[in-house]
Amino acid sequence: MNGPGLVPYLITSALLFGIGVVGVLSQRNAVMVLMSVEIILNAAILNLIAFWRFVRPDNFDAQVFAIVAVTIGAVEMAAGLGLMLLVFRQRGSTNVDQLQELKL
Amino acid sequence: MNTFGVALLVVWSLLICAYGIAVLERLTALGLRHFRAAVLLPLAETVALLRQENLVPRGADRLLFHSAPLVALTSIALAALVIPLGPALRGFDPSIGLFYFIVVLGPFVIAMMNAGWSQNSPEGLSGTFRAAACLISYEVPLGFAVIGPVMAAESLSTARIVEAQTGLWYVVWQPLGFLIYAIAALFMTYRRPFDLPQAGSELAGGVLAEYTGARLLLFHIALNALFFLLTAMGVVLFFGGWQGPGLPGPIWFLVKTVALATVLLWGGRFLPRVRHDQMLSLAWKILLPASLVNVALVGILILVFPGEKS
Amino acid sequence: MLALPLQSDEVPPEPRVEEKALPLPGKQEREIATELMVMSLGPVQPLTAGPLRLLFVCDGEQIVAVQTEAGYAARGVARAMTHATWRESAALASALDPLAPIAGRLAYVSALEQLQHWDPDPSTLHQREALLAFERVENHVSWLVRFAEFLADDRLSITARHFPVRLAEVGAVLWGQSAVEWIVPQSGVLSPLPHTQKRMLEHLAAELVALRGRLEGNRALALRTAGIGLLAADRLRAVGASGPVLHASERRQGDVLSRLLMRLEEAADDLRYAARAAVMPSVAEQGIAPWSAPPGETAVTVAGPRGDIGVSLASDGENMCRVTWRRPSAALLGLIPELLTGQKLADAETIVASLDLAMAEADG
Amino acid sequence: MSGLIEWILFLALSVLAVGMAASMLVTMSMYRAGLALMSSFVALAGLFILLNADLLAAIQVMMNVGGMLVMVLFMVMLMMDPGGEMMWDMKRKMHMPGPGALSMTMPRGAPPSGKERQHHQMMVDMAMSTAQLPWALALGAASALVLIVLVVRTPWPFSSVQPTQDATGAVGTLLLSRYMLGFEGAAFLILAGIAGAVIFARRERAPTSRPAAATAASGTKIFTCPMHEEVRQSGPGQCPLCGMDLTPATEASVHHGEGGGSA
Repeated sequence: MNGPGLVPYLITSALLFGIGVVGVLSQRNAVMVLMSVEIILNAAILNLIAFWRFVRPDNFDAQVFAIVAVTIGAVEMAAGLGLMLLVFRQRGSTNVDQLQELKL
Repeated sequence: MNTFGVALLVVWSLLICAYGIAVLERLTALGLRHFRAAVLLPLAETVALLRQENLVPRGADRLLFHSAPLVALTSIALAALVIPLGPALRGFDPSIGLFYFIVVLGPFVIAMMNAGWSQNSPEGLSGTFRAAACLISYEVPLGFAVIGPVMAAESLSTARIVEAQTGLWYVVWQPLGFLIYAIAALFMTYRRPFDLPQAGSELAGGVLAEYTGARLLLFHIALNALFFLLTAMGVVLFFGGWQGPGLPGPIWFLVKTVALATVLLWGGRFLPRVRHDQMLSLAWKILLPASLVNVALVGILILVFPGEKS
Repeated sequence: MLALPLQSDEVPPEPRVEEKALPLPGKQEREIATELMVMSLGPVQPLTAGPLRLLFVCDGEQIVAVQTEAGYAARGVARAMTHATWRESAALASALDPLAPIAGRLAYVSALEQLQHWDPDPSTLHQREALLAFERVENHVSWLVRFAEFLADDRLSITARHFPVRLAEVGAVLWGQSAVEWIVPQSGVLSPLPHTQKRMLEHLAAELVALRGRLEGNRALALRTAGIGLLAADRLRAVGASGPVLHASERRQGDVLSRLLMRLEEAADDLRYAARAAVMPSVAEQGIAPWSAPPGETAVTVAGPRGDIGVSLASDGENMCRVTWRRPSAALLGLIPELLTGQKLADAETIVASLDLAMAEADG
Repeated sequence: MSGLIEWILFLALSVLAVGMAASMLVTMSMYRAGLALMSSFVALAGLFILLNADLLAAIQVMMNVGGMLVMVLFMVMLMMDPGGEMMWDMKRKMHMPGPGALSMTMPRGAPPSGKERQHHQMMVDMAMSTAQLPWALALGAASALVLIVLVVRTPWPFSSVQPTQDATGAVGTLLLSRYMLGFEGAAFLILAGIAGAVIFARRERAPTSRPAAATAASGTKIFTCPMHEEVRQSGPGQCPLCGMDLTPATEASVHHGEGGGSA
């Protein structure tokens, strides 16, 4: 019996992506939104690694790409949290429905 | 070799190491004259803690409160696997052993934060802030300090790093890296003079303020075992690991580790306790630039004396 | 343990809690605009000698308000003295501050002598001053031992620890076990000090000076103690503080480090003075009826280890009808809230300990 | 045989990863949400190991658990979660049905009047999600479904080759040769991120945050103590009775009724 192939991994990744979308669209706290974005990013990385393993295992470009993606995720989180801290200090809240100043 | 046996062995040796560190700590505090007291006091404290009631504070997050000491111990036990005690004596030797060591210790820090946060008391929360601030500050210099030996040995495997030091210990030509590593190790285990997250009567124990009984004992074991592991890794990285003339490898390893732990514990007692913001500025303004300088120096030395790395 | 001659209906006052609302900063002025934490410390804590409850309101690591609850050690000494005989009151006076029994007793005895219109001769005065100075030094060095524990500085702790031991050796030669018993109205105090002991005192003084010099140049110590807990001299005078805390603010910067150095400096001076004064011969003349006083009023202040301990007495011919103590720690106690507000929580311990409060004396 | 074990491991890890990601959105405490995210990441790292990408698994755990998550938890503690079980306690006291955060949804419609208003306001304050939750759920489910259908229906070009080379060495070589520019770019990005985060998080000491009383303090005003009305002096300072900062007399009398309100 063979182990799980490409498709099961991609399905897991799709489920994670869906959850991430729900979080980004519904969460009220900006930090939770950031965390949901991380889930989407991780779903993408899982995709990358699954494709690497099952389509081109002799070429390590995908892993390099995944490492850069993880790095960018961390930078995004750091900058986002810095921004949130600033907003929290100024407004006393990071709830996205209360930050409506850019709304038309 | 069966996995269960290895696990049991690791847990037992960690317990013994934690006890050894507890004895060493008391010896450095009380002096050699009180050898008997230093040997017996940790045992007496163990018995006392075991007899103590296991209290859970009101409003605590029970799941995290109960799991925190176990998570801490588990992550330490996993980290212990990659330390080479002798030429062929180690749990396993992945090609990224050192990286694995640092990675696996990550959940330990999370466990400490969970412990502080879950107990629902201002003391614990304040201690958690200090612990987290401390964590953010030591991790970067620690990472850079271990890069020195990795560059010299051209491998992340702990066994290879030890073998590469056959001629010359890395501490001889990377003293700065060792110093940074030692300070970061003291930071990480909340040893003096960096014990502010835990000490001070204003926080009544800080992160562990509300822990009593067996759980507190588990945390003490975890912290002591972690200190042993970090000194052991220091020996692997900078003092040639198990290598030495005459005696068998594991004995040399143990002797070196105990000596290093004694020096660290003893040296830390002669500085006044450092405040948390001073810890932060020490880490970011002094240790981090120093560790970058260390990396540059090591790189230059490797280029100038290509024979050294052997 | 002293049996207090309290009558059954005389209950020591309840611990006093300041009922006023704490002035808390608005959300805009805080470092972290989140919830405030309240931390309680004590009543039994190691920072002060005796019980004191401290409530810190913290904004993260910053203290924004402090409340103190004192009175746990209140015994009503002044009140009890009005119900006791003159001789019993001497014991009560020395119990005012159990850490400085000589100062309390000497203040009382001198006041009694003034009521009796008995002037001590200069050598008696000198010897009493020597005793006082010796007690100040003992208090300063034992404070130093405790303070080194808070800093977790073992080198200082090890150095400091042998001073009290050696002082106690000299003290035992001078006065036997209880120096307090030597202070009796209308009487000289002590036998001349052997020259070996005198040399030892001078040697200890030199060691204290050397220690101070070392600590002044110690940067690690300065990191933890310099620049925190600043007290202005004017403010201290306004609340009636005295002693090394005031001197530190007058002659140095007035932070925790300066208090530490000031204590060491004063301890060295006092030791030298005690060594000089204690070798004078005593004039042991006992007057008539030392434990009684004619009607009258008087007030005496002596320099205790934490500042000036004073007593004002009014006698109706048989007993004391009014006794008021001047308690140096009580003056400093009121300063704690303003002193700690705005400081870091991690520094609070050091700052409170640097004041060297004796709660028994502060509560009276 | 090894295939079966691989299937079991895969199923366990993916259920853990997906379940933990979902429970992140369901739990009420943001601290626990952070921990759930961490568990999801660790399970993903396990999946990476199943896919023979050990190096990436280690990097995943280190970056996400060691670094990023600590930032998140720190932030959460700093902002609102006071520690312990407070949210559950509130939920219990308010007798709210349903699991976790799903019971704390944003109430719909206009705020009612009268007695219900307070409860409505409280629900608005406590809600973990916005009123768009049903839309978000639908969109999330739809996108996941579309993806799954696409994944299943696409004929992927499989390769049966087993990766043999040591990934650490290969990736390192690639990073420092062909992808040097990307590597340096990522490093530059991190630097920019550090600078940006520092600038964002720096505390601005705006002059408006000072109490108006202090800036308006000039020598001509009469100052008084908030506690002791009888204390009056012509400049700022401290009260000789209680040591509190003196406030201008007019403002103090205005604010007296509020009890120590700052100007």
